[in-house]
Amino acid sequence: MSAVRALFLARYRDLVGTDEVELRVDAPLPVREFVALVRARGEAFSRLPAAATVAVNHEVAGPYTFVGPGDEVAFLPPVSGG
Amino acid sequence: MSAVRALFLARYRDLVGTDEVELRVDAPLPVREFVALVRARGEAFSRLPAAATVAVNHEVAGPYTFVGPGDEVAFLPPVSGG
Amino acid sequence: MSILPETEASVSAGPWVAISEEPIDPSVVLARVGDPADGAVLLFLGTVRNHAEGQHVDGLHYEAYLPMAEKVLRQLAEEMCARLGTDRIAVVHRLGTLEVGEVSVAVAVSSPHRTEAFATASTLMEELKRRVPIWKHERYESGRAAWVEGHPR
Amino acid sequence: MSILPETEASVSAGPWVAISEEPIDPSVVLARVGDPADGAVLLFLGTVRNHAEGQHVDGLHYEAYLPMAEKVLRQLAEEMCARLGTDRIAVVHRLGTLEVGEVSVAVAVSSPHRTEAFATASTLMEELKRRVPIWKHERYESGRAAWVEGHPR
Repeated sequence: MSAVRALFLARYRDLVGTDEVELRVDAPLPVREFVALVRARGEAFSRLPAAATVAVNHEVAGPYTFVGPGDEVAFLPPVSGG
Repeated sequence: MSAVRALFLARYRDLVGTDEVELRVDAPLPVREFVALVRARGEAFSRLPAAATVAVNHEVAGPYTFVGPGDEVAFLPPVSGG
Repeated sequence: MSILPETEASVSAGPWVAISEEPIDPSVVLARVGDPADGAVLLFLGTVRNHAEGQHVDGLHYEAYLPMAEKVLRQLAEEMCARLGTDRIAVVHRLGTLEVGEVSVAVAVSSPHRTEAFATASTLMEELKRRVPIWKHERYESGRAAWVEGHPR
Repeated sequence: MSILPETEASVSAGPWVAISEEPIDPSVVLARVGDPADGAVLLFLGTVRNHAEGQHVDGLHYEAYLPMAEKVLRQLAEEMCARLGTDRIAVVHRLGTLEVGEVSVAVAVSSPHRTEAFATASTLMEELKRRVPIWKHERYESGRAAWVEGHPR
């Protein structure tokens, strides 16, 4: 399988109108480019901040962390638990 | 009545062997002198520190606070509640 | 004949303060605070430890100079209420004989935000240990017993 | 065929960590900590306030990115245990719909002396609010509802 799952949490889910999409990715690419790919999917997706915090496989990732087939990338608004 | 009650708490009670004595005091005198009067009552009383903390009528008193007939003077070891 | 309105007595209850030989029930102390305006509730319990200064403790006894202890503890709780801006503080200190693990003191505070609740409970405990005339008499495994004076830490 | 001794599993239980839709019972969280060596027990409860940023709040909903939230909260509790030197920490966060006054988060810590208990519970809450992927969706009296992001204080 060559898909990456992109998840949208809380306000980001409301923003894009879905909680999950799958993107075909043939080779690993940096988070920064992956986010650009997601934002290019259409008007709703372009509302996501270009510098949104993302977690790759449940770990906060920097812009140059690599994302590849089978990974789960979550878009996380600033948290407000407690 | 011209008596002042002197109370001995916790370790000070064990030290002097009683929890209370009454002292005849005709005119008000400073705590400092009252403590000296108590310490002069005998060997057991002389074991009380000359600079022991005392409370006059449930309020911590300095050495020059006046003590007079009807007052209650308590000798308080360093506290250890909590 | 009273000219005060009947509701006068319930205007402000003040903090809840007690010194007692009865075992302390933490849930009762907790229930004395809390308000729909509060987002934070803090409960501190002091419990009897099985060791002190390298010695094994079997149990202990608390003695108070009761009229002064009650007065000072109430003054202290009122000072903390003034700082907090509400009366949602409860504090109770146990007297008498306690075994290891029993609760010797309980403090509950509620407030809109958590930082004030932490600061208030912490300062109240610090001042209680410094100002309230209560003394601890520890019984050691060795059979010895001794008054504790002051607070090494 | 196992070559591990049967007691292996009980060597260290670690902190008690939970994220759940069930209402939080403070006395259950409190019961997860405590030890004969401990002289201090601290319980912090976060509760739903009836106001936020000047608006009247009717209630709220908590959502988590669950697998990550559980992982981060456990890591955080383990970091605090390492600092404390024991595993006597319990933390639980509520999810789903909550009314004003309900408990959203509970933290319990016990330790030999009170300063570590206060510092640990306070730092744990601060880091939880900073790191754990959970979001609050507030419903206002006005009928409006909104995601809360970050912590103004």
